[in-house]
This record gives sequence, structure tokens and C-alpha cells, in this order.
Amino acid sequence: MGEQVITLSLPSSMQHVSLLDVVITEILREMNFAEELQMQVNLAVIEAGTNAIKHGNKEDLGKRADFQFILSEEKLTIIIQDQGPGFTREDVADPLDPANLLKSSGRGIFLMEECMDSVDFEAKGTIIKMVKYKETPDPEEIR
Amino acid sequence: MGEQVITLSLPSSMQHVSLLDVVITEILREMNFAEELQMQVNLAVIEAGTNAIKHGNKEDLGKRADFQFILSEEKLTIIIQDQGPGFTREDVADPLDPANLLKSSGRGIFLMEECMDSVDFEAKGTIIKMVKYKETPDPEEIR
Amino acid sequence: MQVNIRHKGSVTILDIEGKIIGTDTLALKKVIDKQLETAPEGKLNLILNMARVQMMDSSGLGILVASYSTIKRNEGRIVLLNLGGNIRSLIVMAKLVTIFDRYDTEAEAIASFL
Amino acid sequence: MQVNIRHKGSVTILDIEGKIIGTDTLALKKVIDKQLETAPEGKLNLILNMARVQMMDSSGLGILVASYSTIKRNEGRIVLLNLGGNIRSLIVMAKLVTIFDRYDTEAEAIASFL
Ligand SMILES: Nc1ncnc2c1ncn2[C@@H]1O[C@H](COP(=O)(O)OP(=O)(O)O)[C@@H](O)[C@H]1O
Ligand SMILES: Nc1ncnc2c1ncn2[C@@H]1O[C@H](COP(=O)(O)OP(=O)(O)O)[C@@H](O)[C@H]1O
Repeated sequence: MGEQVITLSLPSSMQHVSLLDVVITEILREMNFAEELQMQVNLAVIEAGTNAIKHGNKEDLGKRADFQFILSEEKLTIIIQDQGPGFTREDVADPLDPANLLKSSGRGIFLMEECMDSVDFEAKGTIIKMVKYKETPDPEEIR
Repeated sequence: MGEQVITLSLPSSMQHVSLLDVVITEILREMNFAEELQMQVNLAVIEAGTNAIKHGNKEDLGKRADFQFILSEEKLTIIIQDQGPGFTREDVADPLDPANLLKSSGRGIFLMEECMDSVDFEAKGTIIKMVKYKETPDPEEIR
Repeated sequence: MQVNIRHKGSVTILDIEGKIIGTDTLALKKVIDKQLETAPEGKLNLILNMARVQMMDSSGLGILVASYSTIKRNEGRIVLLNLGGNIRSLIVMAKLVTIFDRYDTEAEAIASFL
Repeated sequence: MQVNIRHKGSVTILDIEGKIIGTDTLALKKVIDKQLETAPEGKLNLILNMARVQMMDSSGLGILVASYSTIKRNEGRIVLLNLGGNIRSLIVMAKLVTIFDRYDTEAEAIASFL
């Protein structure tokens, strides 16, 4: 089908997380992703969207969370952008460290990385680019 | 809550009508519209979206159908824009005319106008602006 | 939208579920056309069970109207079963209530063909 | 997300349905906090019935972990009932399997408090 780009732009309210959820759910259904993969992408998008709204834009309704969904035959690419100050991925503590296991937060980025085939942080982390293949690709082939 | 603007932009494929459907359904749920009104707005948006994709953009994947949803306390405003040549509202035949009753098409705009509190055609009909109030407003108050 | 096809004697019943919007219209048209093709002498006795249809757009309604005409031309009949409020309003708005026979039970709908 | 609250003897059961994402997290926290407040001497015996939970995000998981600690501190216990594959994977990924007692029947879950 070539590449198709769908965009969604939301004011930064946690109220709209359910809207993001129905959008990604429907896109995954439309693309016929395997059910297990659907759940993984769904979770990663919710985590990234929540971070953009909460940590990036601090739930300031004047700031927007922008989502680009790039649909192709073999993969879905999702680009999430916020209007916050950004952050450094490396400064985020490892949630699997025994010292952090019982913390009530700090698992979002870890889950994004677990669930997607790739997650890249750009523009100081205000732009996140995530990719999921419909078939798990040969590790050699990803670049 | 003031005004909140949500935007959605789609490549012109009929495949994406279900995505438009889940988006408007969720926005109406979030806004707590009465159930009967939800169905009316849902239908009007599907009709306008279908027209933008089919008649406006002729299902050309290179052309986009753009949706703006403006949420406020008392009403939902929806602006639909296509990249087609436009058309003249007045040239569209009345589907209730006995001569047209058994035609298999031509009811979309009529239904939009029946279901919404106001429908305006701008830029030769390539932009449609529709409004629905949460409570049916006093006719005196609409302008 | 999902469609389940059943046959009872000379009557074909389509149990439709979900929303009839967008690409569903074409899918529904294909199902009906297929039934028309295989009907003896092209005469189709069709019941559309709308009990689980939440919503239908103008293209869906267009298919109903087009099917009405085609089926009638071949001396068959199309009737609607279990119309919910939304679909009923749509048919009322479009001034098509007099066109479609409507029934509230499958038994009545089937009996109407005898 | 919807939560139904039941009491069986000294055990409180929350039947949770839907997705635990976004604002649901806070809503779930409020329900659990309320049960904690009203528990005799703050000692809460809590079963979360997850049978109808399709998905939970990291904030939801955070609430579970926070509740685990608070409830334990007051000598109560929180256990999970009917974990589906998605929630189970989440808990496995987060290395929290050893933290939460899990049961597949309500009878077993209740018996674990006796
Ligand atoms: N978009 C963002 N903008 C600014 N900071 C962020 C962003 N996303 C994540 N962070 C920072 O990284 C931390 C870890 O995020 P995450 O792993 O999602 O866990 P949590 O959201 O539970 O804190 C956050 O607490 C925040 O400080
Ligand atoms: N966005 C649009 N761009 C161009 N033409 C349009 C557009 N919307 C409607 N039209 C024209 O108006 C006619 C009537 O539209 P409508 O009432 O929705 O019925 P239908 O879509 O079934 O034809 C269409 O057939 C088309 O010629």
C-alpha cells in the first residue's frame, strides 16, 4: 500500500489518553498486526503519549502532544513529539535494579523499549521514534 | 474546560473511515453527549469524512482529509477539509423529492444537515464546519 | 461489520452486526449480490436482521434501496427485521418507511414470504 | 475501566473491567485508598480480580506496587486473581512475579487469607 501517514494532535490532558488508545488500537487492527504484537505497540504508545502529556508538557493545555503514525506493508512507525524541555534517556534509572523494583513509577520507557523493535530519542527526548515490524525481523536486517 | 482542539489528518482511503469513527465516538463519550445526540454527530462526521475522501479527494492517497474537533463546555465544532475541487451545495438534488426517493445515493449532505445544529460550507465546499450543542439550544440564540 | 448468512426454506436471512459504514457498504453489497446470483431464477426472499446493527450511513442505506429495486425487479422481496432506534430514525428521516416492510420477530418475517 | 466492589467475610474483592490506562490509574488508586480507610484497623485483605482487564500501563502497575507496600505495612495482603496473558507478561517484564501472589479461582484466593 506504500506509506500512509496518519497524524493526531492532542491538547495535553490525561483525559485524552483514551482517545490515543482507540486510535492506535484501530490502526493496529486495520494493519492486521498479530494480536500479541498489537498489545505491545498499544502499551508502548500509551506510555510515550502519557510521558509527552505528563512529563513533557506538564499537562499544560496550551501545549500539544503530536503523533505521527506511518503505516507501511511491513511495519508501523510512530513519532511522538511534545513541547517540553526534554530529558536524557541515560539519566533514567533501571527499573529492574533491585533497589527500584518496589518503586511506584519509572517503568514507562523500559516498557516502550521492551515492546517495540526500536525506540529512538531525538531533540533531547522531545521526539520519540518507535518502530514495530509485523513479522519479527531478522536482527541482521535492522539498521 | 475552555476550548480544546483535537486534530486528525488521514490519507484519502475509505479504509480509514473506521478510524474516523472510533475518534468521533470517543470524543463524544469524553464530552458526555446524550446518547441520541452521539449517534447523530457520529453519522454526520462519517458522512462528511466519506465525502471528503470519496468526492473531494477521489480516494487519491496523496491527498489528505483533515479534521479539527473543537471541544467546549457546551458544544462540539467539527471542521472537515479536503483537497478537491469543491462543489456547490445548491446543485445537490433534494433526496426527499419523490423522484429521488429510490436513488441509491445523494443523502449524505441532507443527513449532515438533519443531524447537526448547523452546517456551513466554505471555500467552495472543500471546508465544512458543523456544530452540535450538548443541549438543544434556544433557536433565538444560534446565529 | 460482520454478516452471518442463514437459509430457512426459501428464505435467506442475513444477521448483520456492528456499524455499516465506509468499506462495509461494498462488503454488504457483495454479500447480497452473491445471494441474488444463487437464488433460484434470481428470485430472492431476503430478511436483513438488523438487531445488532448500531449504525448505518447513507451509503449503507443506498445499498438497501438499490437492493430493494433489484430484488423487486426479479419478483423477490427484501424485508427488515428488528430495526433498532438508530436505523429506524435514519429510514424515517430519508422518508423510506413506506418502502421497507419491517418485522419484530423472525417468525413473522418468515411468515410474510409464505 | 470499571470497578465493582464486593465483600466476602473479611476479604474485599475488586472486579476490574476494561483497560487500566491514563486517568483510570488515579480512579483505581482512589478505590483502593477508600477500602484501606474503611478496613478494620487499616488491615486490608484485597483480591484484585483481573479476569476482565485487557491491558494495564506502567502507571497502573505502579498503583499495584504502591498498594502492595501500603497494604503490607498495615499487615494486610493484596493478591491477584485471574491474570490474563497481557497482564501476566507485564508483571513478568517488570520482574514483579515474586511480589504478587496469584490465583486462578476466587475460592483459592479467598482461602489464602484464612
Ligand atoms: N517526554 C518527556 N519529557 C520530559 N521528561 C521525560 C519524558 N519522558 C520521560 N521523562 C523523564 O523520564 C522519567 C522516566 O519515565 P518513565 O520511564 O516513563 O517512568 P515514569 O513516567 O513512571 O516516571 C520520568 O519520570 C521523567 O522524568
Ligand atoms: N467534499 C466534496 N467535494 C466535492 N463534491 C462533493 C463533496 N461532498 C459532496 N459532494 C457532491 O455532492 C453530492 C451529494 O453528496 P451527498 O449528499 O453526500 O450524497 P452522496 O455522497 O451519496 O452522493 C455528491 O455526489 C458530490 O457530487
